[in-house]
Amino acid sequence: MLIESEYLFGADRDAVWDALQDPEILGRALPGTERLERVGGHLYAGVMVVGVGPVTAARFDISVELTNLVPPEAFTMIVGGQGRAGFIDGRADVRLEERGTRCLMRYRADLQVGGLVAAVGKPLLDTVGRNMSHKGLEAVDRMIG
Amino acid sequence: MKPAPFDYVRPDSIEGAIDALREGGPGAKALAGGQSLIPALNFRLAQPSLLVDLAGVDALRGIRSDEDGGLTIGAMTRQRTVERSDVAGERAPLVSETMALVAHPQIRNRGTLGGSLAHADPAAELPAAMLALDAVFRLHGPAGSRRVPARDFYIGLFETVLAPDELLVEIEIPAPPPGSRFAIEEVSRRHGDFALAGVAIALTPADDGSISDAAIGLFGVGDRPILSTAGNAVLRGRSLDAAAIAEAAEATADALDPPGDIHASPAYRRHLVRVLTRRALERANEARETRDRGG
Amino acid sequence: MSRPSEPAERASSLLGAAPRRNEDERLLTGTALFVDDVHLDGMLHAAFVRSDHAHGRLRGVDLSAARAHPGVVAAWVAEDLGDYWAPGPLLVPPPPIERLTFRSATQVPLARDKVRHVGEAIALIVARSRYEAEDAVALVEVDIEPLPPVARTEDSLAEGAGRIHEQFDSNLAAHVVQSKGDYERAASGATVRVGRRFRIDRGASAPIENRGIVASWDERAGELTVWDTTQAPIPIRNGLADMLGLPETHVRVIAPFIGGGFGPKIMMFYPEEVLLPWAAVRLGRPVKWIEDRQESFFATTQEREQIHDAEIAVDADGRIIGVSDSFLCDSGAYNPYGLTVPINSQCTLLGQYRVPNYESEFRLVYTNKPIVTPVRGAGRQHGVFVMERLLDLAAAELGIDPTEIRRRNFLTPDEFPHDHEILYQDFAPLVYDSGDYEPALDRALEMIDYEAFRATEQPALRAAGRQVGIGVVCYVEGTGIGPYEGARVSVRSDGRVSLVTGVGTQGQGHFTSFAQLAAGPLGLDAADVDVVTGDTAKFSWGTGTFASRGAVVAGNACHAAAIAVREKVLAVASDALEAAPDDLEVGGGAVHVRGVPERRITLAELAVRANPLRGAVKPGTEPGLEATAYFGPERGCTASGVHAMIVEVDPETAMLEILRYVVVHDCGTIINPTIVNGQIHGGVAHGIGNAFFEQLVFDEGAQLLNASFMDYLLPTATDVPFIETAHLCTPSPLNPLGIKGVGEAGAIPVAALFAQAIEDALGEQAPEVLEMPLSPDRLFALIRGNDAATRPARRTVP
Amino acid sequence: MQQIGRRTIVVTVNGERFERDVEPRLLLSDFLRHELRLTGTHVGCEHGVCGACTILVDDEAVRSCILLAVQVDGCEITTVEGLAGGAAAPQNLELHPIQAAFHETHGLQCGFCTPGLLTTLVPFLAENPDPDDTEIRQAISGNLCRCTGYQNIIAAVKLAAERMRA
Repeated sequence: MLIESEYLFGADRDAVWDALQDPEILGRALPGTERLERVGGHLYAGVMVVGVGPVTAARFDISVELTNLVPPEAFTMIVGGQGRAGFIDGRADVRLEERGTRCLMRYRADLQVGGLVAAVGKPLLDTVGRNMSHKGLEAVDRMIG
Repeated sequence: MKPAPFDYVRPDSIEGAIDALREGGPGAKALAGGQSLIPALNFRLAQPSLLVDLAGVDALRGIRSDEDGGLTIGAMTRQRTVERSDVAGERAPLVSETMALVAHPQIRNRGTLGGSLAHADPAAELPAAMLALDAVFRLHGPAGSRRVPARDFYIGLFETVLAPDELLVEIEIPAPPPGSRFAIEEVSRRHGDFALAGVAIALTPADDGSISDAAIGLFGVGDRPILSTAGNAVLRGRSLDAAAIAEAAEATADALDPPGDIHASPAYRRHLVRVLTRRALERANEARETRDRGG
Repeated sequence: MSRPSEPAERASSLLGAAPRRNEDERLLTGTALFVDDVHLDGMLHAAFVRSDHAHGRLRGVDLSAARAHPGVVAAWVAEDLGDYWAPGPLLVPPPPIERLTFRSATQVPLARDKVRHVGEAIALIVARSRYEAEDAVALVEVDIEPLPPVARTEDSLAEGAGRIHEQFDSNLAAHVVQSKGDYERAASGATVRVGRRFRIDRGASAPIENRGIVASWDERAGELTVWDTTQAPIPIRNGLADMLGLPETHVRVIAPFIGGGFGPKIMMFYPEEVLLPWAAVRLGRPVKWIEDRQESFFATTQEREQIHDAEIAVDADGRIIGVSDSFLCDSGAYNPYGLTVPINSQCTLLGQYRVPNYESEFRLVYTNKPIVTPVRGAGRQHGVFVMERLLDLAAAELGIDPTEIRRRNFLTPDEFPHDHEILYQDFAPLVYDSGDYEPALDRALEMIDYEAFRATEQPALRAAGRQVGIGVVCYVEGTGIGPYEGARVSVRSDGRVSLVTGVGTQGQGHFTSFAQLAAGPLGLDAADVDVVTGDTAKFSWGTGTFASRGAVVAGNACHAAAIAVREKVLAVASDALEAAPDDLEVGGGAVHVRGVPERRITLAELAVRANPLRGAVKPGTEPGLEATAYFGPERGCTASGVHAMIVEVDPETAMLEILRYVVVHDCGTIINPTIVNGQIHGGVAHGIGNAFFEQLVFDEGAQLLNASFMDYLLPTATDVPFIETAHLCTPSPLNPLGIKGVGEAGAIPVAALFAQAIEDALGEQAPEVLEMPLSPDRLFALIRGNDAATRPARRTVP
Repeated sequence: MQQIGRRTIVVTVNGERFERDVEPRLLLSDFLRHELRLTGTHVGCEHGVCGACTILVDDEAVRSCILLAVQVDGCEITTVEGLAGGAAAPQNLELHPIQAAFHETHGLQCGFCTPGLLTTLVPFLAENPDPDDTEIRQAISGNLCRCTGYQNIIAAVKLAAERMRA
């Protein structure tokens, strides 16, 4: 699943960049993340729960790594998760651009959901992924604001 | 494909059910007809810790004619019961017509009206019909009752305004203004399948025969049932001629940004909305003309 | 090979009769035994941990939590199997074709160092109930390092594609070229050369009963009993005995009533089939595994994915000069079934036609998807689709009617046996035994009233704005291949007959059609014969039910055994009635002297006389009225047929309605026309699924996106039209009864038929239909001429 | 987790009363097949699509794979075993007219989906004794059959309907 989108933050670029280095805020950007902790450098680990309608049991142990860091312009986020419902594997290239005093985030994420259960719930999970990424960024925006 | 373990209670009152849900915490889940929930349990996509079976609550069942010409249906009334109900057929013909499109008799024999509405599957027929009919849902929670218009009830994919310890209790379908016409059209892969796209329409005429309101409920084309306003804007104040119908269908489709999946691309879904809106409007119109002619 | 000594008409008096089925009562009352109905004391239940990844290195499996879970009796991974761990057998080695490349990799019981498709078994859990076993599966931690998956058939051989079997230098499983004549040279003189790329996607066999195994070990007797949803119990018995080091006499495999097979329930030696018996022996308790529907989408084999680049060359009259075809066939992650599917495609392409020059090359490739083995039709669809489409294209170029170009190219009755000069899947040369094609076409055109439709109906419908089209396609079906089957027929002392054969049965009506074949020579009714199939304790030799061979091969064996019993009946009766065998007649459950009906003796009495308690059985004779016979054809026989359809396309919604469906079929001698029609109906329904409903959709990660009956769409009663059938009979000279197979016929030409009829319906603006299955979505995109719209364009969130 | 309260349920199946302790999660299909050993009800998908597990609960056709055994406490159930007369003496069964019609028209092949079709059709023909082809096709469209192409099933329904009307 490919998600390409953009989001205009209220804050300026430096503030957004700094905020995203905080695992708590970074976690908000990822749909369904219940917990995210730094385990070293730019590596984070936590739990993501994707819950929608009939799907209430998609719980993933996730790891998040930020690489290709070009402060405050760009980074790549690599997400891996494994749970009973299957696995998620994702990679997002993120660019932050200045828009006056605000910051425009452009991102292109490639997300793979896999596994037996995923094969049944995947249409749901896909839709959730699309909808929730936007919600996640709104939450981040509020936190920075 | 066997469910993970859970506990089970069958309270006999609304209050009892709400207490059970509250005490059960986030793992508690209400069980209505179970025709969507139990498949999810079998796939282990859902793993509630407690199921609160509403089947023991008599107060949630029944179909009642209201004095103002409307109809009130208890949330746990089986879909089949609604389908067979003469009073429902008379007072809410769109609901009866819609029921026949919902899955198969074996499902409707267990499935409940409220269960389907609260499940909020965006491809389901009944929620969209409720939008078209401007139904009102009565919810009951620890703090008491509230009435929420169907049009405000759906907020996202399988997402409603229902709180975790709140129940959908009754569905109130207002009496349609005299001369109202209804139609529902859908395209599904097979008989009884969820729709690739569908349109449920309630038309309210003005005294001069023009359209005073065209409520167009869409299903299968978004993350929730959609009340299309674009078609209504075109039709309001106009008579339902071929040009108006075509324009309304076009506007309804153009305003949409439907999702794609393995069964239908966004372009196909949008196209279907155009076709089905037109067909539904035509059919509603024909029904009226026949009735007019027949006196 | 035995041949009947009696005149066929006398011996086979029940051929063509349609008695009601012997098996129905049990099935209708819920008393028939299916595998999941087996209950044994102390029985345990198995569930499998399966891979979520399509391709990856298996780094570790942690079973500790699962083992500690209440109710769990055992949990094993590949290492725990010791020497028992071995890749499955190569079931069908490649035929002796020159310059053939073949690289065999078969499925393993549990993944050891790599996983190669989603759903591949990694660990086996045994618990007190399936519920508890599934609870424990959820507790298993599997550590897989993902490797780049090969999802698309056409990517498998690309430079840099992930290597699925590391012992090979690419994902090529086989490369085969078969040819006759010289296509290139011959085609250079053609009036029309037209070629396209054709694509057929994957489908599931989807019997309503999933697979299942119950294994039970009797320690004291040293005997293993296995109930298995297999189409081929005897090969499974032989293989299990070999793997477990048991004598074949001490392994009993029972295929009881089976809820549909359609190919993948063949002698696959699936991981579950190999592991359950092992577990039962190891635990000393019966163990049951019943595949659930979700598992079936990964763990049961699939078929159909092929991509053909094909060209036809015809002269000015539309006569075929030659065909060239190069295709890719997707084998999935392993290849237990050799070249059967692609060779069927290669051979069946030639169809009912005279093709002087043929150049056909295929590459069978490994991908990270579930395993491919034959599914009803087994590659024949593809050949028919390509050839019929090529003929349609050529006819269009030449401006001749599509039925006419077929007629001009039919092999004629005087050309049989016809040698196509290539090898078939049974290793024998592709030689059609018999056929008469033009009458079938005529009959189909007459039934569907082709001329009237073209001349008046279609123009009238067009004028009324309706898009209605007609299609007519022809096909052959190679059936009834060897090696052999056997049957034992005995007259019991109650006067009834027992018939035992080794093949399994999955709904084909064997309890009735085989009964007819045995009852006829003995002057009885089918209802007088009790048939046993699929129990290795009852009959020890044979292969199984597949390749439309049951009626042909086992049927002739049943008949031959009955003829031999008849000889014995006459010999004993001759003694008893003091009359020469030639003067005796058999009928009504007795034997009487011709013309003297009161000088008679019943079969029951004869059975008792043939098995005396005193006196001696004469040297050189056997006790009992019993005989065993085997039949093995020298090669397969070729059935044929024509399907015709009138379809309406709603151009607005891209939905279809089939208005007429006609099948004219020739499967030689018919044993039971009702059963034959039933086979045709079911095959057509399956074909309709493959043409418009059923598609296994994989994403770029080789993850299946529709592993449920909610999203994998089997045709329902509202999707399958009334099917009108007619039968012609060109007997096969390759077996005494002249039978040809029919099991797969209905499914084979449907895709080609849909393509032709839909194009015809859409008229001049029609897109070319070069792929199957279609769907409303896909057809909409084709009509729009907008291929890009077929898959969800990923919407961006504003 | 294992001790989650078992429930005692009482059901009447084919006229016989059963009282059993069950786990709440036990599917009705498994209860019938494996607790009561009424294996005539078949399981094909366990997500409510194929219809093979259809039974009658209080005379209405429902799918037993998406019902919990605890939900039918106090209910009357009929399975395929209860359709023919004299179930105790299998040799002398008198088939239900729908069963007889399936037999006569070759309305079944492997027979796996058949019990679900029969139980679907009993209430259908009671409610609609003279259905046309379209109504029959729609009535059984929730029952998947992979063998027959449905044609002879439809013939069976028409034959049974005709006889049951007489």
